Amino acid sequence: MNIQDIQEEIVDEFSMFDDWMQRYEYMIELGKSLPLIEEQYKTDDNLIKGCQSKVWVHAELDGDKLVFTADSDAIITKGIIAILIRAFSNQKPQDIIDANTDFIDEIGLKEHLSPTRANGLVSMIKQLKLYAVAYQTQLK
Amino acid sequence: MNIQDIQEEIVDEFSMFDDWMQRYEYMIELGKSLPLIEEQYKTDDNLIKGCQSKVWVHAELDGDKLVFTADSDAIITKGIIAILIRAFSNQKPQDIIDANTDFIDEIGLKEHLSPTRANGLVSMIKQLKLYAVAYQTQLK
Amino acid sequence: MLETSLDIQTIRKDFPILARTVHGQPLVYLDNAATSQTPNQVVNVIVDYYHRYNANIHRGVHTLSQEATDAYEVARQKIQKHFNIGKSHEVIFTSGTTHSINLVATGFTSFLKKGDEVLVSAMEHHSNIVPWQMLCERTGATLKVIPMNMEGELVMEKYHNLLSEKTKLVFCNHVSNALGTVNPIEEIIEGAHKVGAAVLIDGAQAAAHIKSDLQALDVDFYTVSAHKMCGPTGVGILYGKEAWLNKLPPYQGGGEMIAEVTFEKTTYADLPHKFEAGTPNICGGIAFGAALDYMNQLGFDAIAQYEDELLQYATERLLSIEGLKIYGTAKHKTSVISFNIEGVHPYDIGTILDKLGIAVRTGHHCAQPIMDFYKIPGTVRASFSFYNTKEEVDKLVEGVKRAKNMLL
Amino acid sequence: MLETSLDIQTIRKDFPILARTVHGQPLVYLDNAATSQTPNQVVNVIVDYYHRYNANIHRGVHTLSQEATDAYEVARQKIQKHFNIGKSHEVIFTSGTTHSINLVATGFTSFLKKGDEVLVSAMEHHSNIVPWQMLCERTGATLKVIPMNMEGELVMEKYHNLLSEKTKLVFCNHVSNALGTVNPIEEIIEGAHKVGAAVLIDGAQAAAHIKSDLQALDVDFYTVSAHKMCGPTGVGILYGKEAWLNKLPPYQGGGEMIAEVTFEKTTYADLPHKFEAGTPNICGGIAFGAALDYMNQLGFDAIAQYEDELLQYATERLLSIEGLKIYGTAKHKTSVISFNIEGVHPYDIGTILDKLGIAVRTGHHCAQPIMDFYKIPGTVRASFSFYNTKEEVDKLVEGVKRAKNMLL
Ligand SMILES: Cc1ncc(COP(=O)(O)O)c(C=O)c1O
Ligand SMILES: Cc1ncc(COP(=O)(O)O)c(C=O)c1O
Repeated sequence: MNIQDIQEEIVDEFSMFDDWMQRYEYMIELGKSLPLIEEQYKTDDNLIKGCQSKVWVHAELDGDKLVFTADSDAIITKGIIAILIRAFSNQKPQDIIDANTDFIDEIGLKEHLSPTRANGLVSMIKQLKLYAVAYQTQLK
Repeated sequence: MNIQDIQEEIVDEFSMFDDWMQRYEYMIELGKSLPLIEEQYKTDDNLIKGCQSKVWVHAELDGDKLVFTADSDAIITKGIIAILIRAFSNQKPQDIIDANTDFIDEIGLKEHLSPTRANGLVSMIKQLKLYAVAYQTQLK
Repeated sequence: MLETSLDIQTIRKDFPILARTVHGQPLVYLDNAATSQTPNQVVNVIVDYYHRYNANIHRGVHTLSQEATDAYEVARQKIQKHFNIGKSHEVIFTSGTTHSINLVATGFTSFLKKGDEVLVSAMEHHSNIVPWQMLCERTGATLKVIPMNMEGELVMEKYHNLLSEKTKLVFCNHVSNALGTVNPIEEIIEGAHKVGAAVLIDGAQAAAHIKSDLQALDVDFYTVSAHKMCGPTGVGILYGKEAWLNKLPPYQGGGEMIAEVTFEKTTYADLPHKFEAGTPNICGGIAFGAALDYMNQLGFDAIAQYEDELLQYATERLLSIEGLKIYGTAKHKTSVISFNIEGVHPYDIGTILDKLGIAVRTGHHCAQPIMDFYKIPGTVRASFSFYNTKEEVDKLVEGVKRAKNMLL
Repeated sequence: MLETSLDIQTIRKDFPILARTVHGQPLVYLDNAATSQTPNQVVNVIVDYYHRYNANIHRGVHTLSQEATDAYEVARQKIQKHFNIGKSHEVIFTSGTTHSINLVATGFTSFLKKGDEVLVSAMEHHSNIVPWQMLCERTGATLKVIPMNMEGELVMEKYHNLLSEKTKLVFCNHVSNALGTVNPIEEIIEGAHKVGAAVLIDGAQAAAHIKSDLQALDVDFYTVSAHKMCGPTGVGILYGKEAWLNKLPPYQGGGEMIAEVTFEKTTYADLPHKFEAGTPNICGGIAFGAALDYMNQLGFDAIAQYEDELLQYATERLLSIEGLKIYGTAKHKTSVISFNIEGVHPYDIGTILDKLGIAVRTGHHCAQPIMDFYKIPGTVRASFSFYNTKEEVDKLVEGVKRAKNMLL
């Protein structure tokens, strides 16, 4: 599936919930199932700044696709990054660079979209795209 | 005349005026007739702080009475100090120390009575009383 | 119902913000240690200032300037009276506690040398750590830490052992923002003075709860931020003993703080102007005075008594939640509760509580050394003010339970 | 009537203070260079802040804190856009121009050494003199003065002669508060950069009249106070080029300005936080943004054009009074007129004008070196804003005549 399709799938899933509690519970579920980053990659270099909780993201190429793994010490943050990774992992760097992120808004996480938000959703997206740019250059 | 009598006299004089303009014009008159301080006493020591204009006051004993002379580079300030000197000069230090200054209010200069006022009326009164205290000790 | 002589429901009407909703829920504002809310009585003073006598102060001959100056100086006198300060020029207006502390720390640069010691408590806010670290770096003096115990109390025995004739300065907050501990500042001040050291007490957290008599305390410096005691943002004070303020060099250069300026030489103005360079937060200073009026009219005894009831009630209720641990269990506390739930990150709890309309602070509360001491990333901090209610405590407790269920 | 696209009578309704009386006379407020008045649009933003989303900013997970943070950062972006600043983190919130200048002057301490030269113009405000004197005292650098002529214009030839590879810094105001002169800052900046010197332009007086493009100017530092441009007291900004701000050490220590604190070592946060220690004037910053909105909605071109009409008209009318002398007759001026009447002390004129409801400033205007240059104790200064009218100018002229008659 391409990024657009996955995002639509996520939006569909979230649209089944009536209230924020169900949405957050689902997000926490997703967080718990996050493909965990290997301990060796939990370095300061992989730490995303601007979050109240710690978030590590690691990226590596698998053929021409970029694979993300991540972790966080806070479970809601982990849920958010899990959603991002589901949308962006296993995709071509160029597609990641080009992807828009409106689906965040549509699944009811709009409040997290402020650049000053302590959970750093915006920083996370930026970091994923930065990885994509870096590996894109490498691929060429 | 004692200080109280002089103050009443001043209040009487000012009560003849209908508006501030006449009062100020009279004050300016008084300023022009101020017994001028001798040039040699226009020192930094005799300068009163806290005024926008410069005010010098000099005091000396004449028998058991204190005589003030003063000057200012602004004429309204000079008028104010002239009124003060008329009330306090040629009086015994103890009487100067004890004198109240309500007449300032009664002659319509209340607005000048704020301690933060740039013309320093309050500083002037303080200074005259300080001189009185100093000479009072000297007399004893 | 808790016992109090205050009419809390009427008081709450002074704070329109308390009637708002967050995510569709009535706001429960429990972040008072970060910033307290501002009553109408203070906001009205701000509006009145701009509608009627906004002007630059000092040296103005016109009426507006005079009225603004008088109001500003009356505010200074209110502060003087409130803290029982000897002279009004010992009250220096600043932009807040951080500014106040930096003023003193910078001023001490020329008074310290290598070998001198500076004591700072283990439970300080970054604002009361970093300036002294910078000072020690500049001067070669050594920063020593007065340790704390697991309850979040200073170990006074160790404090007295640290004191020596090398000690030049001691810094400590009156109340810890992260733990709520009320420190024994009388003993700290007395001990420091015995070895000839000066003491700065950071009163940022204390001032909303404790009305201090600074002359009786004999403290050398005391700092306050208006925004933590019903006042506006951007203003605070430094209290300093006259002798110290005369000794310290000016901090900032500018208008008002000088007596005479030529390009060759500048002489400085008298106190308090020496430390008040530039156009100050005039409206803020005046509104700060109004905030003190407001709180004094309620009465600090009544406030402290009621807040203590809230604290006791909330502590008891929160401790009934399994796995909940409170950090800061000193005998003498203000109405601050820092806590965590085993296995849960404070950020997660804060996020769920926010969804329920409950505002708490999470994180290190600008006191990382305390977090390092307890080996935790941070805490959830609920801090209560006199306008909070028992019902709001109940909502907090229910909220924490709900968060726990969702997160574990 | 003067020509303008602005509807002055409607604009005046935004400023309730303009409808008040002083000593029974309608207020004529001509002290705008000291502090400008604040329109309802800005006061309403202040009230709304306290009524709806007052909270401490940054790192707060709750909605109020988030809303306050967003509003504060939006204000920063408005300032960025207004002055065409490259990056929003090049906008540092301060408590005003004096604070901004001191931040830079203190920061340069470790960059200067004996033999280095610092140039400052002859027509500076004390806020732009004293900090550099203090800097030169600390470092042994030499302060040199760019002279001015009798018209109150900088002698640019002399400036270019003063520049050398020894020059490390140049400081100059964009507009002189005492004279109204608009200085040729493009030329000043270009000249300084040719010898590798950094330039700080004090924009306190300019910002209410001239919308500067700071990227086009290529200036290193620029300072502004909100209270002089329809904003609240207690807030301003420092603009600094990113490279300079990264190089300068932090000014104050405290919360927000650090990344990591232990008692052993502290690392500093990124821009702009590195320079924004402690709780800032949150409400003030937000209201500053609203003030820029207000002025931009009127339009700076329209404001400048109308103020210039007022200036020309007032200058002409005042000069018709015998014995009246204007200080500051530069070709390029903002709407400031400093004057004296032969044989009369400025304080006396100011006092009589106040009795007539007319607010002007008298004295040295925190620019003693200018007064020394003209060998006068001070001046009467009338400064006009876009909400002033031709009729108010007429009242000023009549008032001055009346004062003259009374005083001479
Ligand atoms: C040219 C100039 N520089 C600096 C200042 C100082 O500004 P503030 O008092 O707002 O810090 C002023 C204000 O009078 C000024 O006119
Ligand atoms: C104990 C303590 N000290 C200092 C500060 C800093 O105060 P401000 O941010 O108002 O400068 C705070 C505020 O959080 C505090 O709680």
